[in-house]
Amino acid sequence: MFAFTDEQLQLRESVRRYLIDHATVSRTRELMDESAGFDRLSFQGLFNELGIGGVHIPEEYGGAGLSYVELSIVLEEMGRALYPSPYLSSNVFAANALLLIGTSEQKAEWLPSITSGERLATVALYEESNRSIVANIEQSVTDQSFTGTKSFVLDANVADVFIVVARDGFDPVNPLRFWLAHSNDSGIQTIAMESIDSTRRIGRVSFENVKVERLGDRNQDHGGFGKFIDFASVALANEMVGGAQWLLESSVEYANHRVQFGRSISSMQAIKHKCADLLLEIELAKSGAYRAAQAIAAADSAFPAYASIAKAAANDAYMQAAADAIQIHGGIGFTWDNDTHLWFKRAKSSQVLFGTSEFHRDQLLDRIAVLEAD
Amino acid sequence: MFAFTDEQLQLRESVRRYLIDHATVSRTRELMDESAGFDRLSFQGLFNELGIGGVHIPEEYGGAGLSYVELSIVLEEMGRALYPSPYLSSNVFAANALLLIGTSEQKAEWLPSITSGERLATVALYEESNRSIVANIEQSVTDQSFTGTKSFVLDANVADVFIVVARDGFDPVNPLRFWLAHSNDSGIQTIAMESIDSTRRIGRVSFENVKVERLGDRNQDHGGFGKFIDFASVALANEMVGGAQWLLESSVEYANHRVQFGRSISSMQAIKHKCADLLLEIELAKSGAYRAAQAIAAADSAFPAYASIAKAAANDAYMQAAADAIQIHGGIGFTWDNDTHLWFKRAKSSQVLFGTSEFHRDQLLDRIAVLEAD
Amino acid sequence: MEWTEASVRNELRSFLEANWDPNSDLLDWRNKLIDAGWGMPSWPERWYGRDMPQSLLSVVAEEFASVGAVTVARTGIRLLAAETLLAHGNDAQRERYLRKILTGEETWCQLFSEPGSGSDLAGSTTRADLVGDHWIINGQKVWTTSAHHADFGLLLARHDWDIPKHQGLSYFILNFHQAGVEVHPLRQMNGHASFNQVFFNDAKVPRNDQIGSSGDGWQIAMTTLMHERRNAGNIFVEARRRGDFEGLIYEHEAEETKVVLAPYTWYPLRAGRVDIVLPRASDTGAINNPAARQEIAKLMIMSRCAEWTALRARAAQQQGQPQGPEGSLGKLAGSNIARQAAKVHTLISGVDAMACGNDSPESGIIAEILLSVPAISIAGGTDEIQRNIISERVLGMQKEPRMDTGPFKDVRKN
Amino acid sequence: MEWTEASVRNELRSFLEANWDPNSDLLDWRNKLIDAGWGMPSWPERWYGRDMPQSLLSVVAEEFASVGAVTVARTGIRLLAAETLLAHGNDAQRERYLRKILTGEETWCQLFSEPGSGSDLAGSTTRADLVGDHWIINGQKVWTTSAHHADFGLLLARHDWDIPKHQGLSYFILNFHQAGVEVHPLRQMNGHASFNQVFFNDAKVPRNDQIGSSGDGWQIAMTTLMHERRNAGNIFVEARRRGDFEGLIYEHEAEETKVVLAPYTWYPLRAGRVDIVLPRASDTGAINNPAARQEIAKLMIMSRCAEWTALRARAAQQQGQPQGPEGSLGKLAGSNIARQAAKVHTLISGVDAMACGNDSPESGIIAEILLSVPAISIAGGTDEIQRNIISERVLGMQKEPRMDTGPFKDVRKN
Repeated sequence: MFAFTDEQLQLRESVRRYLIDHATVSRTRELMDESAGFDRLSFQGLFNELGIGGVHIPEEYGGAGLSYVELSIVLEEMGRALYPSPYLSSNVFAANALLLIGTSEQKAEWLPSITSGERLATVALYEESNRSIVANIEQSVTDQSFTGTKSFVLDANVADVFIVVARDGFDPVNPLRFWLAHSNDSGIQTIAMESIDSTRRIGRVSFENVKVERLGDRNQDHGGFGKFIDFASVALANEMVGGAQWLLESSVEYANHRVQFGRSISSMQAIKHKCADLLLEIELAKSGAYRAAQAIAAADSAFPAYASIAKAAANDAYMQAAADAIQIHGGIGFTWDNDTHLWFKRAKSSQVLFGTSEFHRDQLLDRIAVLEAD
Repeated sequence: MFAFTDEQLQLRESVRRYLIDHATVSRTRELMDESAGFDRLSFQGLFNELGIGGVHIPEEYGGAGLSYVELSIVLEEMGRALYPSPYLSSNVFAANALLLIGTSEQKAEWLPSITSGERLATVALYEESNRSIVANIEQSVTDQSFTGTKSFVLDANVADVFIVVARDGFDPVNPLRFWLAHSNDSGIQTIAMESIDSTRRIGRVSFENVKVERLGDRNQDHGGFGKFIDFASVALANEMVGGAQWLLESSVEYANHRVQFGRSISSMQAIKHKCADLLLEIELAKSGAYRAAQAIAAADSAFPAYASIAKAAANDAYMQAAADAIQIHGGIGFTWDNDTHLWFKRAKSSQVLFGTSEFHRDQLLDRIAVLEAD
Repeated sequence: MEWTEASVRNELRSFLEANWDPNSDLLDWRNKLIDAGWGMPSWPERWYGRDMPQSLLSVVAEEFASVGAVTVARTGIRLLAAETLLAHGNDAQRERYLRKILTGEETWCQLFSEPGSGSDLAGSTTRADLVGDHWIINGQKVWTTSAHHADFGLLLARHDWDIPKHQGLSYFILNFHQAGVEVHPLRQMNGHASFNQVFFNDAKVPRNDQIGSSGDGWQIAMTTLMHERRNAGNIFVEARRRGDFEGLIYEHEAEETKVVLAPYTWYPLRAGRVDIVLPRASDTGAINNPAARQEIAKLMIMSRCAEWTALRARAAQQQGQPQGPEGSLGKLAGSNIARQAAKVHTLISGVDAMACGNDSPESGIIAEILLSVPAISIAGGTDEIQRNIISERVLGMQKEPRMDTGPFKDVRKN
Repeated sequence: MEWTEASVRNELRSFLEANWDPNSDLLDWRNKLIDAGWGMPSWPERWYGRDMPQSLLSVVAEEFASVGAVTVARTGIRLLAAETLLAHGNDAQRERYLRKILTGEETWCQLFSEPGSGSDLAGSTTRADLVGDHWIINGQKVWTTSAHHADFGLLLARHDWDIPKHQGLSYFILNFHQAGVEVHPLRQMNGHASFNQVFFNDAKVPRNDQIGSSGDGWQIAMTTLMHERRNAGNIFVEARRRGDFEGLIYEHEAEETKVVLAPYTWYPLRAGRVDIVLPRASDTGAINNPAARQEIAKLMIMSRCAEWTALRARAAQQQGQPQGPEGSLGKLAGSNIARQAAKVHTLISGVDAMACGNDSPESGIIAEILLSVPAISIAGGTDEIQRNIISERVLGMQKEPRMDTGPFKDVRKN
């Protein structure tokens, strides 16, 4: 359970090799200035060459039928390479919403084209206010029509379909539901939001009397939202630990080559011990992220606690890695031409998406107390 | 305002010299095993030789009539020397309760003998339960009679008089009041509590139908308790920064003499940087403690915020100094014969008396928000 | 012969069936095990073993456990001595010492650390001078667990001061039963005295009790330390493995275990007793305090993730990757966890955290935790040393300039 | 003559009464000030000053402020150049450069840091080779504020590679108006380009523009840096001192100030903008979140205590104690505060913390803080260098073994 299989290691290797070839930092820097924000050619290669469009999606919907563990490997490599693409928003988040809540008709309608990369979907979640920790959603759908503005919608600029989170205006219990809206609806307007992380696009999407379709059966999706958020937190955590690892490696490499006062700075305890502490923090965060992914794959009931552990640990490790990496690089690490800041910005944007560490730690205590009581 | 006057520096120097002579660690180690827990002879010297029995107590009550700043200097030196004595409990805490709340008759009756060291007083505060953060006091006095048990009463073993904190059973608003009880009352029983810090005695005192006298006028002492606690926190903070400074100095001295791998460990960045960080933290904590003492002396309305700053900063700096000092000393620092643990234990016991850092930080925000709004 | 799981089970079952009796004498039984090679089955047949691969030892353990059979003496330092003798001793030494290690008749301790060489073990200044047929030992060792009841010690001492420090060390078997050896307990800040100081004043070691050759000391000590690290987590395993069976032999074994484990009783406290945090937080209501919740959660996250990291390392080993310096990562994690646990215990206890003794939280356990945790980041290699190891051996960063490479007599010392 | 507060006020008031006119030409007015010695009254009379003690300068400032009089050009690097010339230049250099520094007609920058020598300034590898009457300069400098509009630079370069590194450095005045000098802006991760890279390709410095003798470079650079540290806090003081007066001269001065201060606009963001934390916490409601309260309080405690520590240091100086390396303590505190501020801003903002630009919290200020804070623990000497200084110079701890004491050509370099 705590070791990857040979197949899993091969998957990691092939994704890494693909991204080394197709997701160079220089290409990423070009994409940062382009409107789509990702490379359609290399993105299509994920489906055509690598066949990872639906790692964890059942074969009947065109996926590879593997588990969340395999998905976590793919995501870690994408995080490591800082690969800009709508994979996370469409093939993971939106696909998960469909998998978790959709009816079999909806899955059959949407998952194959998402899995093949033909259509891009994204989840629209955050409202304009009440977003200091996680989305506190008050908007609702009435008569299959939705009006309201969502922000921090990942890859909104390229989405073919939005999966909107909103309450059911007719339901007295009024839980959170997911609703499908087509991006070509005339009531939808998408504006790009400026993100500190130019390698991942976000948008503000306004819906005005937009016709939406409920995801899932009326009485079936209770608790689906919480599970969706937990799955998303884990996916993000898996991506984040890959980025943290890249930062550590690049810092060690820089330190090994940088000479000051007639000696390598990598021989100085201030630098060495910082790297040792960072390695420990990243290894712990990796374990948290791996364990949570395994728990999803195994439908382990402890999963919600593990999800909080994974996201909180990844947040702290990635941010620490980002800050330390700049510090170890010194002045050069603060320049635009050095690559460190690209990962720093990804770390910061990931840290606040789907819950800060403080949020997850507080949540963990409710969840772990239940576990321990078992 | 931010510099000590020549007179204040002389006061510090004379207290330090006195304690170097009279409060050696070897003497302190002997006292740890004796029942009284302090040296009556050197304690009397504070009054007879140094004249610091009532540094901040008005001359009409036998004091020196100086300010809280001078008191803070004396306390810092006592903390530095780890001087075991009931000075803090009697000459500071109990005297402060009298000064803050007592009627002029009560002051005239009690302060001169406390100031001269003839009588020892102490404040009895903590109840058996509800003491996780600061005292949450529910006991009350009815018909001038008090029944209840107080714990963590400093120097209870030698006190001539207890100043009991309890509510007024007849008062509908029911605020916290201070009440005088003579230790020779037959309803009082004192049991020593074991403290991790053997240089400061604590006791559990049970009161059974003990006749008590209200401190202050019936309608005058509103808010007195809060002020008392804030004053006490600051006094403790001043003592604590002295102890922290001693730990840093002893660590640097040890590091300068300790050789490993053919070089002084004081030349290793791991040790040097730890000491540099510690110096910074201690200097900041000193500034907090000094500023709060000045604010008391100047009756500055910002004082409550400063009290919380002072105690929180002193807590964290002293505990950090204690942990770092042991680490820098290595194995030897964990032995009984090495002196470091004596200060470590004082740091730990002081940290939790009158509020942990978490308590004071939370409190600070209410207090500082008021300040900033000015 | 080639062992298989089935053949191990078969043979061992017949042996146990024929010989195991919970009311037999402990010494008799252990000698039987030793003779049959079932005490240390992975050892060579020549030396009380059966040449069995490590991977089958868990099968052996299962069979012993299923009938509740007691095994050879394994607790404490003794197995480090045995493994060192197996690796570097000569046959006469193995003959003399191995059996009585396994029977438990003779106990051992480790004489490496000195007051002047803690982090820098190779800086040992205990002298070994060869005079006639004896090495004459002078100097002082410290942090010696169980020296007060040891029969023998594994001694690292310096025979040559004119060559670089790692080269001038030799390794000896020191007999405690002699006039030149004095043992004094060393009291710790938490009140325990788990360690000793050992003073040598013209103590004698017969030439035959030198292990290896002069100058091999450092290399042999590394073998001992490798086994120490490998077994560090196993000290308590034996003790916990059974207890549902009755018989005289268990009482004798329990007495032995109690003595050997006495110095280690506070180790779980030193590690912070993470296990009692949540129950205490519930009992005291601290679990509803938002500031405390944050700190408790930080602790739980560190602690769980460290557990999983250890499991990942073990799984990697099981897949055939060699054990590497990642033990240092675990040790460093342990320090962080213990420190955070101390912080949380303090926060949960409030003013109660200053009380100790029976009339204090958890009958003094909390106080003992607070006074024991400072040891964890020092004992067995400080956090600073672990960070050096991690950065150099895992991350491949460079060493500091060395100031101790010349003849040892010229190296600066305490 | 012996200055007193009264004599300063008397003389200065008469001077200002007779000469100050808010509509006068900035250059004319400054030349008047320079001629009268009121521009830099602490300087020697021979060089535009009045030999006035430092302690009376605040009186001068008060008098200028009370009538709103503009003073000589003081912002940016120029005064470091002036002080260095005063201390180490020759009379011809002072004659040529000092006045135009004070009038503001010529601007300066500092050419010390190099890509390969950041923390290790003395490791400079920019070459200075004497050929005939000129030093020929080749190499590269970096982190040069305002190089893009500088007329002159204070240049540290190496003239001798065969002697130890500190001894082989010389100090020059470099004229930017020549073909061998190229300036390229250096873009930072926060989008600003406050610094420049400066490339020298056979750039020329006349022999007369060397300051001091060959080999004096490091010592002279120390003078420049001492003045930089001393004035670090004062960059903004001048700009804030007035603004309630009207007149043409203020507009001209404001233009000048704006250009000079442009590279520094993000410095308050780099420091974490502690001032906006409480208002934002109130506005967003985060002030009611207990976890956020803890972090905000930590920030406030650090920040207040650091302020008071700076005031203590200043008060000690006013009592006659010399300024020491405690500046390093302040710098280290500043790093800690900024990092904690970034943490708090993130916590308060939640998901909003990833947005930047006008349509984001505080119109992009929060994002800029988050992307600027990493610079504070690097610029002007890293935290690691500050900790070295504090431990060695304040605490008296020992230096690390040096690996760079031999001839510079043999020292390991990037």
